[in-house]
Amino acid sequence: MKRWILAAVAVMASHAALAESSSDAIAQYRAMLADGNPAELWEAKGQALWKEPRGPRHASLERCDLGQGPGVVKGAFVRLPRWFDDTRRVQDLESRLLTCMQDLQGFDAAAIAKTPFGKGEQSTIENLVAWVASESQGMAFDLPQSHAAEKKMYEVGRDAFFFRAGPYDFACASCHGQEGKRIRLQDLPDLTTRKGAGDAFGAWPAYRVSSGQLWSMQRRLNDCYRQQRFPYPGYVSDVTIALGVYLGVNARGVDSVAPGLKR
Amino acid sequence: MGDPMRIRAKSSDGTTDVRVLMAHPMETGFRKDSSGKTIPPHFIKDVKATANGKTVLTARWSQAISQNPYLQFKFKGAKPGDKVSITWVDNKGDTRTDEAAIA
Amino acid sequence: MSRTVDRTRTSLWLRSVAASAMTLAVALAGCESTPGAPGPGAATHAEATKIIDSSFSAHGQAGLDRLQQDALQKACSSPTPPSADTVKALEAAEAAKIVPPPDGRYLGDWRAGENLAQNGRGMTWSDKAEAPNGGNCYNCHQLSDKEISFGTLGPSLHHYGKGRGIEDPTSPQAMAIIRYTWGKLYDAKAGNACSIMPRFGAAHILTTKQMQDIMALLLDPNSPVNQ
Amino acid sequence: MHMNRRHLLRQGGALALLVSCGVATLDEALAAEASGFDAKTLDDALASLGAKPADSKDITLTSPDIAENGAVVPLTISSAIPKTDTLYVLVEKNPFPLAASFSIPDGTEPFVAARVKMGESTRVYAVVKADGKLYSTFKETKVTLGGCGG
Repeated sequence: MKRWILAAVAVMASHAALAESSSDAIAQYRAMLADGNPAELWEAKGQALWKEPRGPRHASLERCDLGQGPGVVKGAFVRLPRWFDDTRRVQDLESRLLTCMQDLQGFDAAAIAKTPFGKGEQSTIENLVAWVASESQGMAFDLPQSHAAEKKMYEVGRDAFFFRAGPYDFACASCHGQEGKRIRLQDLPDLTTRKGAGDAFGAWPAYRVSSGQLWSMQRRLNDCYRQQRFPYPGYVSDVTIALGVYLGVNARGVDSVAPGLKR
Repeated sequence: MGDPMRIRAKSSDGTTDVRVLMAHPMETGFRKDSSGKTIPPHFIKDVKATANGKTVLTARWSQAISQNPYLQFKFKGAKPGDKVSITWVDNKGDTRTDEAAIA
Repeated sequence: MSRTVDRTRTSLWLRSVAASAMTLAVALAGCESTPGAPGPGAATHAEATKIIDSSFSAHGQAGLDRLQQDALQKACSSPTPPSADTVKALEAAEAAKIVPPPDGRYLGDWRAGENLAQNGRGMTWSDKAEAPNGGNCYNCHQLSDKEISFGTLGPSLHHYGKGRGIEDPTSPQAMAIIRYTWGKLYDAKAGNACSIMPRFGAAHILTTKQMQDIMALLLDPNSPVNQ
Repeated sequence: MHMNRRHLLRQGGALALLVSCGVATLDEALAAEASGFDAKTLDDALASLGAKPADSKDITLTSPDIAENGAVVPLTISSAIPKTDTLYVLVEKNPFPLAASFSIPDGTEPFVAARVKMGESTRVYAVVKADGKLYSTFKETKVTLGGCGG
């Protein structure tokens, strides 16, 4: 009996060692990629697109208010999603960019929201989010929670985070509610903690080496729901914004590294 | 034509460290699209770097270089303010040249 | 944040509990008296449900019906586990769903099982509805030690059969482990109500044959899991 | 005529010999070097470079032990061999093993960092040409299946 237990402990220890060495190797791999994140290519385009007169009104986005006043980009990313008086909504970065593209440039926001990721004006948004995020790199997340609607969205986001449904019974929390776990070799941040939420929320938008694409936070959440076997979350729908508030508020005080580099 | 490259060139102790990101699909020709049709190869074949009119690196690539290629190299003989120029040519004959001042 | 929260939430749950789960509903009502952990307010919870319902659309094989929670999903949608009584009732209801293989064969082909274990596809809106689903096993478990890319959400299953002393999985002595394993695969919630493991049989994710193949992967002495 | 000869050279693979015998000019040899990119096996690709490279400890090849994704595998190559003028990267199990060549003029360090694709776990070879001779080293990288696989 005792020998059996010892053997079992030995087996468990070797599993742990293997898991650790694989994780170390992945960390080494990521470190080798850390310099020269192709997201920079999106940032450069985003910066140019911000200033370029575009759309039916042939206007730039330079008067766009991302929450810090018209045209202020620095620091905007780490304070979103937040409440906006003009739209009377809590909006995340992408939702707010849509508002600006509609109000300033004359684009049809609903049509852009329906456009598949990576196509048409959606690719414009990918460039813009890369640039806007890069302008807050190294700044700590500091989402406002003073407006009642912001508080409510946090609660809704938490509810959505734990909401289990679908044929696999998955919630966000199924994979992101414990510390130190992995899917395959990918570490799963515990999004209920400050560090975990910071690591995750603070790394998107990110360049994905597997697809060679830049994924926005909306696209990240969309693919989470796909893998949760849920139906399709609408682009900038309230559930995605509520989750953004939940993650962003949980990540308070953590420095943003976005745009990140992901598998 | 393609999108602009990102070139960072930094000089220290007489050596210039150059890091380049190029926007290119680097399509292998082995992949299929969603309708099952093979996507034709489309990749950068030749890269040339010059500084002060002198070639400092040439490269020949296959489709095995990753999408949105990254390249780093180091050379001597340039000083801050000098320009580094990078040109790529792909298998379809498209080309792009960008330059950056050495920091 | 108050204790009345849970009562309201429970009544919300009850409203949509299917008739077939009436016995469960009675058991769930029991948790009205158990103190709830701090959670979103009742108004927020109703709001959240409304927001979730209005945020999604049907896409591919993923219809809106997937947002309709069953009693178990509802009870397990909170950072705090349901009460012991609720857990017991839920587990009993799930245990009743477990169906042994109709042909009496528990073990199939471990090679097919390994392929299933590696396959993470199935039932997303981008998967073809008629395509067979994968087992998703390596996403969460170590199985063969030859595969270094394995998840850790579930326990390691390396040496699953060997470690349980299974030398001949067809022997009568092996039957208890075999049935237990089949049950775990068929409906993991029967033994752990809020387990994060999908109900592969009860939710019709895998076919009987696919489950037999995964059983062989776990229990066949020749399977890479037991090397 | 010219085309045919070039074609012949491609088929031949023994460029160094042809050049040294004066049958081919260096220019032609360099043009035909492109054929190395068409080689389908490591041996053919190495042969196209001219000769079998000698193992060398003076080449440093870094690559990750495990790549989270085969689409992007970061590599650095540097050579301490005097008169290094070309660096080659070969990925053994790729459909076309020769991935890149870098010509290093005087004044440029025999060093490059780049990123390559790997279809599966494989050895990567770094080959260095110095003073007309070839040297090589290799490293194994495991390519894993990442994510949920869906």
